[in-house]
Amino acid sequence: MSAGHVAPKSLYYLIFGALMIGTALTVGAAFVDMGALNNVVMLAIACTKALLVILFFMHVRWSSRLTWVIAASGFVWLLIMFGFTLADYMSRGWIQGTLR
Amino acid sequence: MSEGYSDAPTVGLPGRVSIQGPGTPHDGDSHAHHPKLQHHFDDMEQQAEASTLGMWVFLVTEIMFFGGLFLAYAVYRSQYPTGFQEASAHLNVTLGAFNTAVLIFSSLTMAFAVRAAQTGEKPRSQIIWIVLTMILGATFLVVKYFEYKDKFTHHTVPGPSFVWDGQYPAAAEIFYSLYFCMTGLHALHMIIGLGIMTWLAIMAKKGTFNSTYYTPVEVSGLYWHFVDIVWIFLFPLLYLIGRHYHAG
Amino acid sequence: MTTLNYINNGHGLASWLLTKDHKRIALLYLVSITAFFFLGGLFALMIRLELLTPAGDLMTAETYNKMFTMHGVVMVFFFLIPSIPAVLGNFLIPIMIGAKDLAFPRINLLSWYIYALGGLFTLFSALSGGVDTGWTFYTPYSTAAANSHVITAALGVFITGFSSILTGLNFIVTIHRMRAPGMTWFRLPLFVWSHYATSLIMILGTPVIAITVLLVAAERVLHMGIFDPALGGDPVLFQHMFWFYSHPAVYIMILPAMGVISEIVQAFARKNIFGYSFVAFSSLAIAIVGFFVWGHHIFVAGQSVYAGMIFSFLSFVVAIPSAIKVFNWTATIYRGSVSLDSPMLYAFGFIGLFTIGGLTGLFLAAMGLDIHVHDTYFIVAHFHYIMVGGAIMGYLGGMHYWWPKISGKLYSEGWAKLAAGMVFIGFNLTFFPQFLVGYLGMPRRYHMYPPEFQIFNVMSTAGATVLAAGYLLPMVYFTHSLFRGKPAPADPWGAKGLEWEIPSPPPTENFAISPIVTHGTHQYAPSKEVGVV
Amino acid sequence: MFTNFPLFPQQASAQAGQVDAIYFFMVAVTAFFSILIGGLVIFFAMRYRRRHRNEVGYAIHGSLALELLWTVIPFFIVMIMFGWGAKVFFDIYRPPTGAMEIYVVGKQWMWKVQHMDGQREINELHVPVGRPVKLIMGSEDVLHSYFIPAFRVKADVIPGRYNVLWFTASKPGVYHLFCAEYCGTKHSGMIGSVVAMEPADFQAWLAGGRADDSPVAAGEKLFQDLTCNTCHRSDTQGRGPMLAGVFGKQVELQNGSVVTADEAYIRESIVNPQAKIVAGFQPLMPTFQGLVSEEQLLQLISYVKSLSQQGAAPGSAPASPTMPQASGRPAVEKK
Repeated sequence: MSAGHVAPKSLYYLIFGALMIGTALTVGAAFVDMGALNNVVMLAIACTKALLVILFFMHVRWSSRLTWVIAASGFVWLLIMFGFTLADYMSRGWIQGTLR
Repeated sequence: MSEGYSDAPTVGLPGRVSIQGPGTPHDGDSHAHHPKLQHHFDDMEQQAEASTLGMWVFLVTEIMFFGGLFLAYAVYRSQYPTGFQEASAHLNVTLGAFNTAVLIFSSLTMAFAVRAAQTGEKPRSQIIWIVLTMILGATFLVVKYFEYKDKFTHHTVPGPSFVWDGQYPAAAEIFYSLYFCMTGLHALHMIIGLGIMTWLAIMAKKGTFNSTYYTPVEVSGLYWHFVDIVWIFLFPLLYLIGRHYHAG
Repeated sequence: MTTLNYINNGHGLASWLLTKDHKRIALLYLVSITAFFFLGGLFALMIRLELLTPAGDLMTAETYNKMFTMHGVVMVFFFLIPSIPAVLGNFLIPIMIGAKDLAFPRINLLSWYIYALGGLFTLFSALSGGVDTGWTFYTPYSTAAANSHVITAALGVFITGFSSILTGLNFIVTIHRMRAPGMTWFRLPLFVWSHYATSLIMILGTPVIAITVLLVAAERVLHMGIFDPALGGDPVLFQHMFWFYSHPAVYIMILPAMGVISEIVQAFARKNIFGYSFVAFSSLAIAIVGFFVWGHHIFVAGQSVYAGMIFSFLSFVVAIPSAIKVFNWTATIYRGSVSLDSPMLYAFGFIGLFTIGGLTGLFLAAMGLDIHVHDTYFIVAHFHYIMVGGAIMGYLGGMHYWWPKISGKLYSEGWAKLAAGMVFIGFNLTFFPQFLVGYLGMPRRYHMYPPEFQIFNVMSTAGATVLAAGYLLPMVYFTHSLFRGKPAPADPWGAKGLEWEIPSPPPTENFAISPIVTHGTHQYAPSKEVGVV
Repeated sequence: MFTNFPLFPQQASAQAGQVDAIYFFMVAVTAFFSILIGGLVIFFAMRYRRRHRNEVGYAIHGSLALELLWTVIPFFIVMIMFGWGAKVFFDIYRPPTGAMEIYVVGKQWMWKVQHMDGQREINELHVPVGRPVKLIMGSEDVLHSYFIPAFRVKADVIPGRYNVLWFTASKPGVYHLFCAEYCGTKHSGMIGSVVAMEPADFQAWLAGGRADDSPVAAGEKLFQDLTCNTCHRSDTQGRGPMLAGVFGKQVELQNGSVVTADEAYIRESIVNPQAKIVAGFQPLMPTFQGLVSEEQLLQLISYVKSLSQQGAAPGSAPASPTMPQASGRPAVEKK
């Protein structure tokens, strides 16, 4: 059978380093008051880190298109659930007098 | 009575032919099977692809499983922004960051464990990586245990005995409810992961894995990395939102 | 004398309880869901008897509430959701795609055990006093007020959810990876397409209900504040999370039935489906868009008006692929060679009842009208038209169609036609009056009701009696056929598809030789293209 | 017993006709398509019945034109339903200004009603015909739902927040009131009646019977008893914000955002005072959650509201004994 893609060890060390730097950055950023930007920065770093893990540690970078689609579908569905539910919470009270 | 499809072409799908021809039923396949090939698969590649695909589909369900908790978190955080910041400020960010590093390190060792099996390294080196991952996982859980213990002594465990002397007791209780649910489920996944890796280590010791058969290591690795990813989100969302929060 | 097949290949209880054969596991499911079906039916019968008179005179309000809760929990989670996928899907999908088994036979067996464990929890909850929250487990009643056995029931639902997840996972991997050479996606039987769509919902939706009931249990046992307003929580969030799964769950019930109907209509009209790709893709469209419509359950529950509008719009959109299917089935019968055997009667019943059920669903998607009919018997009637008139008709139709394949025996066609007629008439008599009484304003889950609603309830109860008899009949003649039935040939209906080319009952390995597929299923006439695909 | 066999509920509100119109439209669509499909299936089945054992159907693979036809036509039909349904929904849920307000509290298993001038009812609701009535509803315990079939209105009653329901009764009579959201053992006993009366009869009903303090008066008394007035003073020197004239206005908060001081905001400020601190004030106020019942909360709210309607300061005379916003406004006013 095909042995799958074997990534060089150096690449793994590189990703590991990037993840550690990301962790340090996110901790550092949390202590700086940037208002609403704090959340954006925090989530951006977390998403980048997750993406690195998925692409390299989990080998999606070298996987079939089906794996890409399935891995993405989980997050897309998560966004759908978030989007529609928060659409309700965010638009509450838009009509005066209805209390909802 | 029970005609095989090959001799019943009028009943069969039009134009369907069996190129393997009679005399090659599956069980009596002449060329040698890999010992790990299960009977219902055609070859090792199909078997390996099915397993990794299965694990990916499973991870999608895991995303949605944790997703429900993240949704609750998002809703309540948007409703009680300051309360959540106040509650979060009571978590120990040093321990959280330490655990994040530990888990990322364990992902690295797991990746090397997969690589060792993939490249057919000696069982000994496979076991070293697996055991190293287990040690790191256990370290994470031990730290988590001390964090939980601290919550119990300070009565910040939600429930009747919850005590909060800050300004937002209701929001803090919801925050800690979510904290315990999220980290608790995450820890449960870690414990399951440790169980899987114990099994992997035993298998590796028997010399099961080599470059033709390493699927169990690979799919366990996927699982372990997923647990790492969950923590990558949990850490900032739980520990870091209150760092620039000033009471009052 | 008899050839070796999956039934006589191994004897004794252990050979069944430890089997990894998808066909035997299907039979394990068949036995257990049938038990749950009649248990749920028993609860329904008690409900109908109580509602015969306006006063609550047969049982106490508490008992009645437990009856409809257990009816809902058992029927939804332990019968409807596993019914077609776990029995017919399990049995047929590997055969239809030309595989020897599902991709993960051990996980398949595991999911039956998980289902059984969840069932035991629920049975325990029923026997130890019952649960009275309604199958929806709405908070804060379920977490703070109810003093019945919520935890065991919720755990039962939680556990059985994983059975559903594993089944869906198994199907998806199997359909992707185990297809025989030449079995391309557009040669797949529509039954397989609809199960693929169903499996998508199972894996994407079920985890959310699992975490939701887990949170309910945590709130109830540990008094963690998540949904209870007294603890700062929001009960509407529970409803969002609950319906995120439970609305698509309706499609878990109906999509496989649609797949069954597609097969039956083709087989008994001896004609390939009209607009294959439209029928196939409408399954996917239903599965995907079906995830965006859950908010129509909470139009009056305090959801924002604008979110309601989005959900209302998408709910109307999801009606379109269902309509496409109905039109295509109808067009398939055109210029067919129609034989009214019992499976076809069930299929006709399905088309009629599903049409009414689907169209009355539009009433509920129209926000202004939903205000009035929400939580009344109109809803009860609508979803029974879908779940009983749709899903169970499909299930029974499928059972009749594939019973010769599954059991290797022929049942009595005359009795089967009688049963199909009884089910159709009994069903309409039971549930049509509920549309009327619902629009008059009778709320659901009412133990007592104003006397002017009685006549409708009397009709319902009368119909339910006929319906119950109609459901018992197949039990009798199916069982009878096992012992006295004539042996079934490989293809008793003259239908086309891989499952009809192997002996009845199939051998353990399904195919003695791996099939090579060159055409889609149900190609009866020599291809003379009329129109385009 | 079976003498009356109604198929449609009576129409007793201004909205009922709107809802019924869309209902009849959809019934017509349903009947048309059910008969079309059923008829075609039966016709095809008879016309093309199998005549000999080996007969097969004619190979037809499909028709793009037909597929488009039966995709597009249903789509336009359902879009009509969507637009119409949404419009009716907005009409039914957006209360007109100047509607007569009544407070409703649901609890297991009864409906408690407070009229603005002090009349209280349990499981009954008396309303005048021809005048918009707005119910402000809260729950003591679990979810309930206030449902008046003859008026075609329904809204869930949710613990922890308020929901609004409004209608204009159009025909005098006694109508069913149901709890439509399952709420426990005696859910089916949580019923009552809505009595719609001619305005004159309604005035007579209000005058008769024993009226308690109006919610405003009761709220004012509570305001004193709970010593709210020590911080929320009538001048700007109090530790808490001055409440006169606040209701219905935009309030700037400490974190810079702005909220409208409606019922929901005032309720939250009482039970969860720290949630939204008014700019310029300290978060000193203790929570009153558990100390005041839902009914008392509504009384406090109506008192705070009265401070805005009359521009009065605490300590001034309570609201007038009869309907506070009585103005004989025509029933049709909307938007």
